[in-house]
Amino acid sequence: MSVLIDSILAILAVYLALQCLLAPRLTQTVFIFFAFGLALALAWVRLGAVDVAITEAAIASGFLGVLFLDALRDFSFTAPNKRENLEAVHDPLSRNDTKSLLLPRLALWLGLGLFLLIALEAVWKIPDGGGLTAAAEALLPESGVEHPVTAVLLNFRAYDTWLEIGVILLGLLAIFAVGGIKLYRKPGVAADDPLLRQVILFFTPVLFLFGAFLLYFGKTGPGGAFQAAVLWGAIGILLHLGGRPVFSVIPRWLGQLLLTVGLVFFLVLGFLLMAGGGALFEYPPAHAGVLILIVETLAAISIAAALTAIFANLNQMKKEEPNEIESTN
Amino acid sequence: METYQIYSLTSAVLFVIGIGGVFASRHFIKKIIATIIMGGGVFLCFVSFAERDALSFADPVPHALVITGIVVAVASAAFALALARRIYQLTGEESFTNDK
Amino acid sequence: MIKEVITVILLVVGCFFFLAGTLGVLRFPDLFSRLHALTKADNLGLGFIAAGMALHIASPWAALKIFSIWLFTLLASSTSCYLIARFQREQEQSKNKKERG
Amino acid sequence: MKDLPTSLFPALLVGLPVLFATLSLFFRTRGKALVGLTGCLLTAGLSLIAFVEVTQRGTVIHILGGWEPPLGILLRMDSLAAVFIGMTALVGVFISLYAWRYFRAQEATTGGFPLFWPLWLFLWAGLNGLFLSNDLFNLFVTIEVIGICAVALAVLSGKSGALFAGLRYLLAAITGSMAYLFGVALLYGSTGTLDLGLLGQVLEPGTTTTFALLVITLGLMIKMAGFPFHFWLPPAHSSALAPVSALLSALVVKGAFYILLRLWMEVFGVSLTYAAGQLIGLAGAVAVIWGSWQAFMQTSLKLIVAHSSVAQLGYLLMIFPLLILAPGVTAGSADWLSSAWTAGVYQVMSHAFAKASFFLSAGIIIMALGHDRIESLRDLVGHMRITALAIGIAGVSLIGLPPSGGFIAKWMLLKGIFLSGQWWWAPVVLGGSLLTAGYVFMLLRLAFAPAREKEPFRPVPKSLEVCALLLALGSFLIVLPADYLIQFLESSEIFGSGIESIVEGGADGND
Repeated sequence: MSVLIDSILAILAVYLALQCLLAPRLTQTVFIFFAFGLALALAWVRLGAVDVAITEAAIASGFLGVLFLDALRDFSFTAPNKRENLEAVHDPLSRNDTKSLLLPRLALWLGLGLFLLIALEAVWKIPDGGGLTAAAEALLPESGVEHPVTAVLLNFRAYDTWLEIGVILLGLLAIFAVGGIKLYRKPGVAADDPLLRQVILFFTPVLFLFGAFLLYFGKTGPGGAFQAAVLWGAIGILLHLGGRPVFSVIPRWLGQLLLTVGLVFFLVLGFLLMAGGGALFEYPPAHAGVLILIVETLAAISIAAALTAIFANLNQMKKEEPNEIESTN
Repeated sequence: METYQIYSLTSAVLFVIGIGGVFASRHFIKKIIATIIMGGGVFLCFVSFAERDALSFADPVPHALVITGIVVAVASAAFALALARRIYQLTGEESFTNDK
Repeated sequence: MIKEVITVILLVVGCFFFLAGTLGVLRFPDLFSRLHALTKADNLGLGFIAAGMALHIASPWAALKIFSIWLFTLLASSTSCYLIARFQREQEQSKNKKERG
Repeated sequence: MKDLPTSLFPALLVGLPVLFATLSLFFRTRGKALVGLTGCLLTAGLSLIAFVEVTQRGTVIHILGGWEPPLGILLRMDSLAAVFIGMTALVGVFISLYAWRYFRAQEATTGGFPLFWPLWLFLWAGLNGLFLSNDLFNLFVTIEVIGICAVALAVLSGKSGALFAGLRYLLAAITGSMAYLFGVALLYGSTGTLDLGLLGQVLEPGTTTTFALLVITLGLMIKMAGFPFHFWLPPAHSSALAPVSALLSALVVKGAFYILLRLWMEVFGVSLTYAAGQLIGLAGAVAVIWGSWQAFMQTSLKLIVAHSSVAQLGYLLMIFPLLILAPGVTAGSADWLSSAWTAGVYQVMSHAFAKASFFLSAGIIIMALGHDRIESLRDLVGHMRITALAIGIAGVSLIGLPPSGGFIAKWMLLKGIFLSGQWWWAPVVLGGSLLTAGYVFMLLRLAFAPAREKEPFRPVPKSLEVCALLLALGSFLIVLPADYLIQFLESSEIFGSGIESIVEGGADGND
């Protein structure tokens, strides 16, 4: 029975991935992408990875899907007749004539088929490495938290997590570098629709509470900084869509503080611990729980701010209005 | 067949679909989505091994790696999307075909 | 025993509504009736499934959580349905204006 | 590895640039540049102190969080990492100084590109993290940091050409890192560890290992623009701003090469075959000839320099066939290993200095002329003596004439080739040098030619020219401590090692 469910789920994921890339219209691609993300999230749950499922559903499918959806307004949604020419596929990331490409295309598909066969054999014949479950279980009491995934993320491999928070900030900086963005624009008109306004007003505290819940219970069960951050980021996105862009309301320095506080506090705490004679991110076991909670809270704030800012910036890149003001940053 | 094997085989298929998509699709957004599908395959691979190595709980290390990996992949995809939208804003191009 | 039977019945009814909603999305002719099918039938289906699960788990906290899931989905889907419908109306109106003027 | 002396420097080398990068975000244009430059200078100073520390104490480690591998992550600074970090510091500090003056000079028209500073500091942190990392997954995170920074820097000018090139670069980079990560997943699944040292001990040959080797190599080849995957490099490098082009070609592509070298030599020894080495060497050889020829055919200076990068990276790949020994040869009897390693390290260093200098000079010329078509280089010597000198010196190092760093690299490579008996690589090395000489002398001939008409050479700050010249001189000065440097490098375990092939030879097919 369980094999059946898993097989159906696996086939569904593959089917959706193929459909996503083969769909003739971009709108379909994006909506199938949402479905693909949900199928993957179900697969994570089946594999016992609830944390990953929440992250996948929230960030990879949810947040990224929203970005793609927002992009649709620009690309083909406004011009539905602009179809993707399916016949002239194959573009090896380089400029190319679309004509007379039968041979390279054939070679590409043959190569991919061969590659797939080797890949399947490689994952089929994989020797059992044993993993690190036992090691993690043995050291879990010293980590200050009870949930093993949180222990790995925030303590055993805190360095990776710190870099990852940096990568999100970096993603935002990179989007600034693209140009044509005016982040600190004047507050727009508030949503003209009473229903929308009420719903945003209702959801803001609910999302905040639920984020805080996930953050706090990350200590003992699935949840944590990243999942909470997406919910808090959703508040920012909702407010932005409702005509209250957060970053134009708060002063500039506060915005920058919100964006960087997680990364900087994480690092400075690490440096302080180092000055105290330990290694970077070496939390004393007695205080590890509290320190990790503080780090997680600030990290969640920073990530939420970064996600909001990423959405707000991408949201302004419309074809209709070419950039009038260069990035003020 | 064990549960994890179903998913690890799927992961290889998704990975290859993703590669094919990056090379063969033309629209920027499809290329970006193809990289996400590739990533999905890779992460599925990690998590399927975590399920195999479960004792009293599933191996937490791959879970943590995958969470990190998803966030990193999303950050780069958002950046790629920004590039694509900016190109469209400046030139009206949606793919590499007419790029000089 | 009776509890299990009721659970199963609730789940089956929920699935039926989901199926009906999905069929509606696929088969109905225009956006408004599709939205109707999607939000009404699916929310009803979700409600039945939530009720079935709450009965199955039979703990007041879990029941509360499941109920709030249903409530939030209800709110979110009705709002988004409203927004999509409004967008469509505005599009049609502006189209009509263009055709007239 | 756990009993090696610990040191705080590895952690500081990653943390300090990030601290300054975030600090600089709080300032506006001028302040950002100032804070950024301060951060660069401090990081460079710290790198050099850390380098000295390694020369004194040998390999040092830093166990992050106090959790030992395999559960935790370990930073390791051996002499190879120290040399790469020192090189990054030296090249980086000159490029930073140049960038500061360059952006100041253009501030009125362009806004001074203040975002350059946080991005460059993040890039620096990523590079340091990469050189120090001893963990497969952490390497993935660092290459992603580097990749995002590199693309963001490359599109900083905001022109549509740069954006196209940047998007192509980014897609290639993401594809490469995902392929790499797939290999990591398979390795973790089959061994249960991510630590390079432990992996090298427990990894067993088999289909999975070979496939992991294949995807990791492919992924890193995309990242370092190895031959069939070089398509993204010339447009991205040539359309970026001058200091950025210098950073990208001098430092960024070396990161992927460094990982490739480490993984091949430390981890994948069990499943590498002689044929695999030959194959990757072939990719390098094709890159040398193809890149040099393409460079020869270009008509704008930055495109010449960018295509020349493809060729120079090809030389790096050509050391692999020398390091993977033919069946029956033991590492003890192979006396060319040290030469091959020296060739690799010197090629990395001399290319970093020379190519950075070349791109900075190109930036100066664009600043003076408004474009970089090479026919306008006529009478460059008359107008900008220092820049012409810098181009000449850097060109000589690229060709590999004595007494430049490039000469040591190519000489050692040839020595290794002949000692190992793999003579078929020799014509490639010589041919590549000849073609390089072709385009360098073409540039120099134009630089000395009398001007046809009065080209409007606008005045350029002298300090910019001096920066470019100092970098070019650097590619010669690295020859002086050669003996000492090689002796120092030999203190690391990896330097001078070779891989003894498995006799029966399994499935292979790299690249």
